[in-house]
Amino acid sequence: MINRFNKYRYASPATFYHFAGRLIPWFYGAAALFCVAGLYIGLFLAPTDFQQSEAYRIIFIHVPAAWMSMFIYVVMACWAALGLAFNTRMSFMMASALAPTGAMLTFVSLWTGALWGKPTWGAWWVWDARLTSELILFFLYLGFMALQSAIDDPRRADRAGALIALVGVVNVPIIYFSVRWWNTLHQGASVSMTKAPSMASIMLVGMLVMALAAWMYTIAAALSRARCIILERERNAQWVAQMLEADA
Amino acid sequence: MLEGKDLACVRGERTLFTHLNFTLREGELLLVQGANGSGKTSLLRMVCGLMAPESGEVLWRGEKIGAARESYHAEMAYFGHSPAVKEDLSAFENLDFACRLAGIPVKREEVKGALGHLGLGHCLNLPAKSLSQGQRRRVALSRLLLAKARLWILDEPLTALDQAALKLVQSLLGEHLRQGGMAVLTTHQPVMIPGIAPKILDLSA
Amino acid sequence: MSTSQTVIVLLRRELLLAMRRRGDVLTVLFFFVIVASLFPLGVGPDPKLLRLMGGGVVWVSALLAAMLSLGRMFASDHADGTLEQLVLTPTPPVVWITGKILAHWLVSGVPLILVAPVLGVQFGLSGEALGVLVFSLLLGTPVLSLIGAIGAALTLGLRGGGVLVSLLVLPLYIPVLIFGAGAVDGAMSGLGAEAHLSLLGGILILAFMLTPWAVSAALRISIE
Amino acid sequence: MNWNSWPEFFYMGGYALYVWGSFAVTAILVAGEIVMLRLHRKKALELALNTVKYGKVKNDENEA
Repeated sequence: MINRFNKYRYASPATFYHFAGRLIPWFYGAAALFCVAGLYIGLFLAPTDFQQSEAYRIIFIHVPAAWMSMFIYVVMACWAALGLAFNTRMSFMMASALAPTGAMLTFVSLWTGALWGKPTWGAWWVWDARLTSELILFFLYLGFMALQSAIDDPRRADRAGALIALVGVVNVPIIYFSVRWWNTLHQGASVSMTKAPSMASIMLVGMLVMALAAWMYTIAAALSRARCIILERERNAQWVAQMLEADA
Repeated sequence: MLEGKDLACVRGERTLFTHLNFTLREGELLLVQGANGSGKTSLLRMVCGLMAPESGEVLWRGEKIGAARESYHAEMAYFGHSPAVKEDLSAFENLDFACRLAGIPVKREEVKGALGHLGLGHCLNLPAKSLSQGQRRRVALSRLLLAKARLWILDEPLTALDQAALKLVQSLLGEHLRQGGMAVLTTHQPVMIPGIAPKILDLSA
Repeated sequence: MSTSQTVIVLLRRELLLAMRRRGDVLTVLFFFVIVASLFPLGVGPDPKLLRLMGGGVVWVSALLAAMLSLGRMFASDHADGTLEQLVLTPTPPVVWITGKILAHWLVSGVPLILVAPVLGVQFGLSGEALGVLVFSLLLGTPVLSLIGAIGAALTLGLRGGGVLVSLLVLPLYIPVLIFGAGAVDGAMSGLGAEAHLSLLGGILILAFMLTPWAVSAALRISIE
Repeated sequence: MNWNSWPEFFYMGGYALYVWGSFAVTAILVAGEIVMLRLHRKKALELALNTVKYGKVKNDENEA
């Protein structure tokens, strides 16, 4: 009686597991391809910037990482909302799978932001509105992952994480607005990254290609982490046993 | 009338029970039995709405308890593992606040009477932390008396009670059922109530 | 039973419990005063510098003090089983949750507001700035309790819950801190604090409308 | 093409530390995450194999 029930309920993770397994290599490949193209544009084709000479090339990593860190948090919140609304365990697993990659990209954007700030404004850390919001976004990611790891019961961990992701995504615009308000008030916007170097079209293309590379990479990483989570959660299920015997 | 349809429960990664059905009408007692870890407590928490079932529904008067939440909770009283007594408040204050919060207008004498009925008349104003575990369970049981709920959901109400209290609880239960009340009960001790044939639901099957 | 009666009954119970455990209220207050007094010891007694930092320091200390007492909001009820009985009352959960948050604010937010002027004077804040400080705390501390309730509900019964609550809730407190401390700074620098206070009021209304629903969902998740 | 020789390319107009610093750290983090994913997958497979082979011993003790 129990087995018949499991087959019905675990159908979707099983099909997702195999479906994702086939897709992951393609996404990794696409990510590598876009990355090489992006770097070629960024490092070889893009002209030297008259203000910052070569240091500005860091934006080919910094800006795509910043875009992706925000984009991933929103996607995570969407999966969370889907999971809470339709009670589908797969959506929760996707949200949990995205978080570490999002946190890593946020850290990359903070690190490259600091390295770009040093030659350009003479300080490793600039309390610029966007960098500060990026730092807060990093805390939101850490909060999500810390909450999920603190709860043993997977069902409660999924839902609690989903709720804090939703509360977080509602707060991100408020935080961003208040930080910009705080930044413009205190420093009069003299030192701020809003005045990015004049965007020659080739630079924009470079950044877009790198953003695509980051996107492909995120999908590949999230899918493979999701597969690991599925394996851990569904290890009692029938299809896992069959799959392992088939491989053995 | 209480009904459970095709209920399933998953705890962590283990499936405790599936395709569970039961019905309970006025004057009936449902005894939930099963080994430790077979999901007795989870089933009771599911029936009273504290826990959402993995699949299936619980119906009260034909309506899903999620939809009819307020009317269902107004007619139901839950008695869990912990006696739900605030240690800093006295026995009287605990009962008084509990009933008011549950929307049951209750007068001082009624609270005194209920506590006296359960043999706690002397420790009305003692802070609950000075009461023994057995006395605290009696305070929780007297809350059942005051609640005048049609459906009692009791999770092992007989543990930590002495002989006198055991007989008292069984008589209260019998009276409740004779007046057309309903009860879902998990217990390890045998429950003998004259004139009532309990329905048995065994989760270890 | 009308909703307002339930809230009043719950408030009476919470305040009675707080009176029975007066120590908890005082520890939050002492923490607030100690943290605020640490900064001059760390930064030095230069009055001009302290006056500049005053608003920010008092606000950060108030924020940390409010967060310290978040654990108490649901944890003791969860431990002795009364939280389950509250969830099973006929009144909608949003009602008694608002009551609980209001009670937490009365116990841990209001004392901070009363003590804040004393600390403000200690930092050399002028009369008008003190008034703005108190008013900004009046608008801000309820938001701290409201948003904090979500963290408290999510981390119910978790080991190491205290630290986890701070990690979850502090990022969400940042707008309140910015507008609160900014109001005092605005008042002192003559720019005027109306903009900050109105934004703070806006956040208070937004939080008051939305957070009880989030807390209700969080409790349903944690109690299962 | 901006550079006429590889050494000039790596010199990066004097900002080598910053540019290559950020590129290198990004590469390390990405590679690190991929390695972590591999380890995570190996651990998950072992766990699943263990559960399938030795049955659900671990789960039966905990109380419902």
